[in-house]
Amino acid sequence: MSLLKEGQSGRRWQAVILAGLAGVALTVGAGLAMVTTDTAGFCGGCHAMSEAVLTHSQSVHSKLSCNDCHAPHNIVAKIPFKAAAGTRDIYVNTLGTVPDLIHPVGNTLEVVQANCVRCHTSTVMTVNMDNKESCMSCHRHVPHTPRKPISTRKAADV
Amino acid sequence: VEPVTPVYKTNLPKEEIRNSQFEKVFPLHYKTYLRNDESTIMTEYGGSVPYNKHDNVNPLPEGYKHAQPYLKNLWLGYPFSFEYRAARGHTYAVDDIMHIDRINRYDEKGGLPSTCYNCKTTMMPKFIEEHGQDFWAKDFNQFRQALDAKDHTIGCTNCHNAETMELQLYSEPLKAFLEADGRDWNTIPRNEKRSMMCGQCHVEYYFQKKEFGPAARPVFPWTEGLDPENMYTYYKGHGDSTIKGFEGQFYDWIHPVSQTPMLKAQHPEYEMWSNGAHGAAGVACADCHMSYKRLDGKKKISDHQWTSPLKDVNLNACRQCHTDKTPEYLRGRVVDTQQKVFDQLLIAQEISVRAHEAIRRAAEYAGDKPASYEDLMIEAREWCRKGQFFWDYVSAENSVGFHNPTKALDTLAKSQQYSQKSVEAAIRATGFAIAKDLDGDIKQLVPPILNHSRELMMDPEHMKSHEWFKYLKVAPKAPLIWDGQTRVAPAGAAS
Amino acid sequence: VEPVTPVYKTNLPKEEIRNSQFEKVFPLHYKTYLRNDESTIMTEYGGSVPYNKHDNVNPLPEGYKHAQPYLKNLWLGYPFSFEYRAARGHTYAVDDIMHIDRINRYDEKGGLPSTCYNCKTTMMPKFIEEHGQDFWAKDFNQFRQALDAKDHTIGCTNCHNAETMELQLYSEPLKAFLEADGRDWNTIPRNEKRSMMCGQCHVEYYFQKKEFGPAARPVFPWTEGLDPENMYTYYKGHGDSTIKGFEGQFYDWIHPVSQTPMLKAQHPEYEMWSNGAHGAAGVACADCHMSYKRLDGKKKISDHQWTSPLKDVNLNACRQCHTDKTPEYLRGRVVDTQQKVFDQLLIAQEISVRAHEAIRRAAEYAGDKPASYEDLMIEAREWCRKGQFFWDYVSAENSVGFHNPTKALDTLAKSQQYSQKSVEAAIRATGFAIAKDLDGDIKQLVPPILNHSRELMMDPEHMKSHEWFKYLKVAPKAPLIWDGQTRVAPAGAAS
Ligand code: HEC
Ligand code: HEC
Ligand code: HEC
Ligand code: HEC
Ligand code: HEC
Ligand code: HEC
Ligand code: HEC
Ligand code: HEC
Ligand code: HEC
Ligand code: HEC
Ligand code: HEC
Ligand code: HEC
Ligand code: HEC
Ligand code: HEC
Ligand SMILES: [Ca+2]
Ligand SMILES: [Ca+2]
Repeated sequence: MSLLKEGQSGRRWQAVILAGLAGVALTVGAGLAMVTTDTAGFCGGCHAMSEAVLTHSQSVHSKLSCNDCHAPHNIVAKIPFKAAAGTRDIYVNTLGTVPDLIHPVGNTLEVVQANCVRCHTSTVMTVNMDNKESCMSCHRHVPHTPRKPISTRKAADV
Repeated sequence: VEPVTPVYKTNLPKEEIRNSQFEKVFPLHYKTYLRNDESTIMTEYGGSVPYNKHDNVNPLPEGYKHAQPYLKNLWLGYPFSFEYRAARGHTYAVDDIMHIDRINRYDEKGGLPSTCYNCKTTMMPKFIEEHGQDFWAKDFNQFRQALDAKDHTIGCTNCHNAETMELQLYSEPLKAFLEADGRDWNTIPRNEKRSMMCGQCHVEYYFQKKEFGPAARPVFPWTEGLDPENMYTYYKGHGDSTIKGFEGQFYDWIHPVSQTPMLKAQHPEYEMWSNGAHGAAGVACADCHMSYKRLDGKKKISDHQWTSPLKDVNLNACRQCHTDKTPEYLRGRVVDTQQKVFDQLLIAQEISVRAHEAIRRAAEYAGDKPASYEDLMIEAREWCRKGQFFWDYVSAENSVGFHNPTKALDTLAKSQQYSQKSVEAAIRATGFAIAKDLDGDIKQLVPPILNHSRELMMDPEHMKSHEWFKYLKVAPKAPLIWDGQTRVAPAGAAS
Repeated sequence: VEPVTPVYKTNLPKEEIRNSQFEKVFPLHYKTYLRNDESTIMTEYGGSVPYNKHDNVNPLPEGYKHAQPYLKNLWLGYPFSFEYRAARGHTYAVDDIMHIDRINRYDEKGGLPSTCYNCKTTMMPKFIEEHGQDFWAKDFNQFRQALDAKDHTIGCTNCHNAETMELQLYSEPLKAFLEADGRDWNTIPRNEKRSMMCGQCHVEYYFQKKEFGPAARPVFPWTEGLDPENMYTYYKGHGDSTIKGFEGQFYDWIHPVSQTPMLKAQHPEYEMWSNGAHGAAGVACADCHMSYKRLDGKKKISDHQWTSPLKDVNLNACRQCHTDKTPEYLRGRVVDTQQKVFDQLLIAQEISVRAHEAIRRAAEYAGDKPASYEDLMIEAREWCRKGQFFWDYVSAENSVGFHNPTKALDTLAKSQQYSQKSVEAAIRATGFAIAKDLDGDIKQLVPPILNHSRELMMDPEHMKSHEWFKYLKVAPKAPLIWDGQTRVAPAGAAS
């Protein structure tokens, strides 16, 4: 298990160097790119993301863009984050091996969690928010409905 | 942004223990707290009507279809045989203990130690402050008028620090266990605290024997583990029994019919839950029994009505996590499990009754006995004790198995096996002479005891109404002294 | 919108049934399919080594620690007592059935109908085309050489249409059931199909009696429901028994020791799963046993190695859904459940053996008998039949309870109760005379039969090695005729 993780992050590090340029171009190119590259349309352009896009589209948050959750809101933090994450995604997808199971890695959960709180502050500020690991401990369906039968969220790739 | 945990400054004194004082500070929480007064709604197997848990004959509120008819038989000779009801809300805790027939209200002495107060009131810190560790062994009745039924019933300070509302332990036995276990309250994650608050009371306990520390102090038998097998091992020590074959073992009482040193299990919700599908996954008691509500339409607060989550037709508590499921589906899953568990419970109960009866007959058997008679009788009593404890672990637990379906069913299968072994050992002890007499429908052999109470015990006619009563002494007539917290007979009225 | 399985144009003829022909078209799928050849990896309770399921003495590959020692006793007189092994991959299905001792390889006649082929090969459509409904009752040995062990073992066309790869039923009994149930394959949701493909074979079945339709046709006993109680009710009809007390009932064989008309349960995975936590929630067999893999690092394909999901150290199959859990945690939950179930299975098994022994002794009892003797013997046999069927429902199911923990444990508790009632009725039938002899450790009373086979049955010495063998006839010596698909003795060698 841990061995495998090491292998993957090794590849990721390589990814940042190798595909760095492409990534930077894609993610910090222009203001327009900044918005485009946040959307479900952009993320979903990639095959590996199809399940996430599908389940997202079925969720209450379907009007949000992916990076409303998946990138830091603060623009100073957002740009490097997007560059690194985007670079990795692209590298793994084109040159690497897409794993059988895509798990949130690194600080993904923290980033997402911060976004939940950002939008829902008034709802949650009256209770103790460190009572669970994350919002998803209770709101397990947000937004990728992992416990739904697989046939309602996945099929083999053609 | 890190989530900010609210901290409060209540401006209440640290020692505040009156529930009413929290209303002004937390009106919304208090509103939900008062809903604990609801005591009429039932679910299929649970709910809040305090019916008699052995009465499957009368309709609500006296009895209920899913009652176990043999409770009074199985607990004969122990206060539980006088009265045992389904639990209702925390706001009734003091009121209910004041009226329960388990405590003798016909005598100056209640016959049970003040230990009982541990889980009924916010008064404990005060009691301990005043009486120290001598408190426990004092007679219950001595404190009947020391507390206010509403202001001191289970409330805010059983779980919260009055100044800051931080979660805080008050329960002496849980504090003692954690300390012995080397755990520091301040380093325990909040998620665990959300269950430990309930683990202060919704647990198996016993009254400590004086050989082991302050007499009658409540102790949780957990050092071997939380499963029934672990507790049974625990109780093999920690006692003062001198009964042959049971030396040094703990027992709650001796069953008069089978002369077996028995164990009583009480509400092991925490233990049952701990390694079930939810408990193991970190789903806390508060997640299901205090799930957030939005009373003012916006902000969440923890619901302080502790009751069955199935009372809510929408099962919102469950659907915070099981969002993809309908309420009907989830309710169906719960009730399916409960039905299986309850049916097995009824069967385990009957074999346990048969064990007592078998031992009784073997003990009274006058014919030729094998050389190993004494050993076999010890064996029969040991299996009887164990079988009944395993049954009670599930029976006394209040979720009818839902908190841990596999452990509940496994424990009941074991109970049935142990009680059956008891019957077999007793038969063996008579060289199989009593096998024939013991055969047949248990309801014919040993009818359920439907009525019994301290008052009925004073009635010689009643005491002739069941074969098993002959092992009890008729109690001397005595007037009622306590009606709840009101003294209704002058001091000295009882002989 | 739900995702849709891709459709293909394979350019293979509709009638293609050779597995090898699919390799070129679906090289990746075929690669995973060939992994079904893996047959050495074990998990705690499952895995792929085909050890003898009664042998808890020898190490792998012959036996395994978690084996049930009484299988040969419980199935005495039925082919299952000769050989029953743990299942391995689909690619071995033909090979294994050709070598199994359940089918007589010492006689021209295998002694079992060709029904067996239904779940082992892609040849069925061809067999049925050629022989129609007469096929089933033909002798198994007649077709030994009709199929290729690899090309025709369970493969693509058991589940797919050869031209389009759409999911397609081939199994006659499942088709018949769905038709009777008024369900049309084309309107069944894809998610259900992902389990029904397995429900073609991983189900309880029986050989139809000629009174009800084509003789020996495989039928799923499902019209009353899929739980053991439902099937037991079903089997009360659908038979041709003329045995007193069992008229018209179905039975698979008569146990020679207790003369009880018995039922054999076979691999009810589909039935067990159907109302468990996963089945009820719509989690399909394929979700856990065919979870998506990316062989070329890019495209997802359904893994066509059907085996234990616990062989994968990462438990990826599970973590598609249980994303928040570690593999260790999930494995722990599975094994905890399996351990409880397996322990109860062992106990249920032993009481079932005792029931046969009790009936045997009661049948041979020469002393005074009560007037109700005959009725009591029928009652004893009925409980014995029922107790063993309930045990077998869990025993024959291959997940050791994981597919449905509560149903598994509940069914085992019931099995124990029914078998115990059988023992009691038999004892009653002798006026309790045999109670004493039946008491004691079952291993002393009836030792497990560790060795038995068609060949050993021909050995008079072997047939003296266990008390229960005296109810069987020594078989006449005969040479092996079939070694798998190879004829090793000339035609007519057997008498
Ligand atoms: C409302 C917030 C939110 C939005 C919008 C959202 N996600 Fe997520 N995403 C999450 C959370 C929370 C997780 C972690 C889920 C978990 O713990 O299982 C996650 C996990 C993932 C993962 C890891 C795999 C997995 O399922 O755990 C991927 C890939 C992903 N998201 C992609 C996307 C894409 C692509 C979009 C837009 C189409 C999107 N997400 C929109 C909150 C969001
Ligand atoms: C070029 C294809 C591609 C695009 C475009 C893409 N992804 Fe991914 N993504 C991948 C692959 C491949 C992985 C698996 C990486 C791994 O686990 O090694 C992945 C993994 C992830 C993960 C899980 C790992 C983590 O960081 O926690 C998240 C979340 C995610 N993507 C979100 C997004 C979002 C949001 C977008 C749009 C901004 C996006 N992806 C765009 C291919 C892509
Ligand atoms: C950019 C803002 C934004 C972010 C980030 C966000 N939400 Fe929301 N959320 C919303 C809005 C707007 C709605 C109301 C949607 C509607 O009703 O159409 C909503 C609805 C919800 C609901 C109620 C609907 C339901 O049935 O579940 C929950 C619970 C919730 N969000 C949790 C979360 C969690 C957990 C996260 C982080 C993983 C998150 N949200 C992130 C804006 C956000
Ligand atoms: C996953 C949800 C869940 C968790 C976690 C949980 N419970 Fe329960 N509890 C239930 C359900 C469902 C019932 C059955 C209610 C019924 O039958 O009406 C129940 C019943 C009860 C009852 C009896 C209520 C009645 O109506 O008779 C008590 C007391 C109780 N639980 C206490 C606890 C305690 C203490 C804990 C933690 C140690 C706990 N529960 C954890 C869901 C839960
Ligand atoms: C370790 C905590 C604890 C102790 C000590 C304790 N109780 Fe309780 N009691 C509970 C809990 C929890 C319930 C609710 C669950 C239930 O009824 O099973 C309860 C319920 C009750 C009830 C209402 C239902 C019923 O049982 O009829 C009465 C009355 C009661 N207790 C009396 C007593 C008496 C008398 C004693 C002392 C012999 C005592 N309790 C000691 C925790 C405790
Ligand atoms: C049986 C235990 C118990 C009792 C009694 C109790 N509480 Fe709580 N209370 C809790 C738990 C558990 C939480 C959740 C704490 C967390 O998640 O950190 C909580 C949370 C709170 C909070 C924090 C905000 C929230 O809603 O989560 C407040 C305020 C509060 N309780 C007030 C009260 C008041 C006022 C009373 C008396 C009327 C009371 N409590 C009685 C167990 C209790
Ligand atoms: C101070 C001891 C104590 C604590 C702490 C405590 N309980 Fe109780 N609980 C009781 C007693 C006593 C009763 C029974 C009262 C009665 O029947 O008079 C009870 C009753 C209940 C009931 C049954 C109510 C009904 O409607 O039938 C539930 C559910 C319950 N408690 C859940 C909880 C949960 C959840 C927690 C923790 C958040 C908790 N309790 C903490 C002592 C306690
Ligand atoms: C311990 C369980 C738990 C945790 C942790 C939790 N929630 Fe909730 N949440 C709930 C429950 C229960 C409700 C439903 C309250 C109601 O509607 O009465 C809720 C409601 C909500 C809603 C409103 C849903 C609606 O119906 O409109 C939002 C938004 C929300 N939560 C966001 C969050 C965020 C963001 C976090 C993390 C900071 C979080 N929650 C953590 C249990 C939880
Ligand atoms: C805070 C989250 C949470 C809450 C609240 C919750 N559950 Fe669960 N539930 C889980 C988890 C986690 C599991 C274990 C399986 C898994 O990981 O999905 C589970 C498993 C189950 C199962 C399958 C296991 C079994 O015992 O049969 C049922 C049924 C179930 N829950 C019903 C309920 C019901 C009914 C309630 C409300 C009374 C409830 N749950 C409340 C998280 C929760
Ligand atoms: C939720 C996941 C899940 C589902 C759904 C599921 N299984 Fe399983 N299955 C398991 C696990 C886990 C085991 C135990 C494997 C072990 O002990 O190594 C198992 C064991 C088995 C075995 C025995 C494998 C062995 O190694 O001995 C068979 C055969 C099987 N399942 C078939 C099925 C069929 C057919 C279905 C649908 C009707 C099904 N399973 C549904 C998880 C699942
Ligand atoms: C309805 C489908 C079905 C029918 C009919 C069927 N089987 Fe099977 N068979 C299976 C399944 C599924 C397995 C794998 C699960 C298991 O071993 O329990 C299996 C496993 C086997 C095995 C390997 C393991 C073992 O049992 O030793 C043999 C050999 C076998 N069958 C022989 C036969 C014979 C002989 C017949 C006819 C009497 C037969 N089968 C009829 C479905 C069937
Ligand atoms: C025991 C049943 C079974 C057998 C045998 C079988 N398959 Fe499948 N196959 C399935 C199931 C179930 C699916 C998933 C279909 C879905 O999700 O809609 C599937 C899916 C497929 C797909 C669609 C893409 C995918 O990967 O999901 C292809 C192509 C395929 N199988 C090829 C084959 C080939 C080639 C063989 C023979 C080597 C074969 N199958 C044998 C059950 C089977
Ligand atoms: C055509 C009949 C048939 C179908 C359809 C079928 N099986 Fe099987 N299965 C068998 C037989 C027969 C065996 C045993 C083969 C042997 O041991 O020789 C078996 C063995 C297995 C095993 C044990 C493998 C091991 O490694 O121990 C698993 C797991 C399994 N099947 C799962 C499935 C699943 C999941 C499906 C549906 C996707 C399925 N099967 C469809 C007949 C079938
Ligand atoms: C397609 C989704 C899915 C897959 C794959 C899956 N599960 Fe589950 N699991 C569920 C659902 C749904 C429940 C029911 C509770 C709930 O709703 O969370 C559940 C419940 C459970 C439970 C609690 C109930 C019980 O029986 O104890 C365990 C443990 C569990 N799963 C383990 C596993 C394991 C191990 C695997 C893999 C072999 C697995 N699951 C695969 C969705 C899945
Ligand atoms: Ca106790
Ligand atoms: Ca059968």
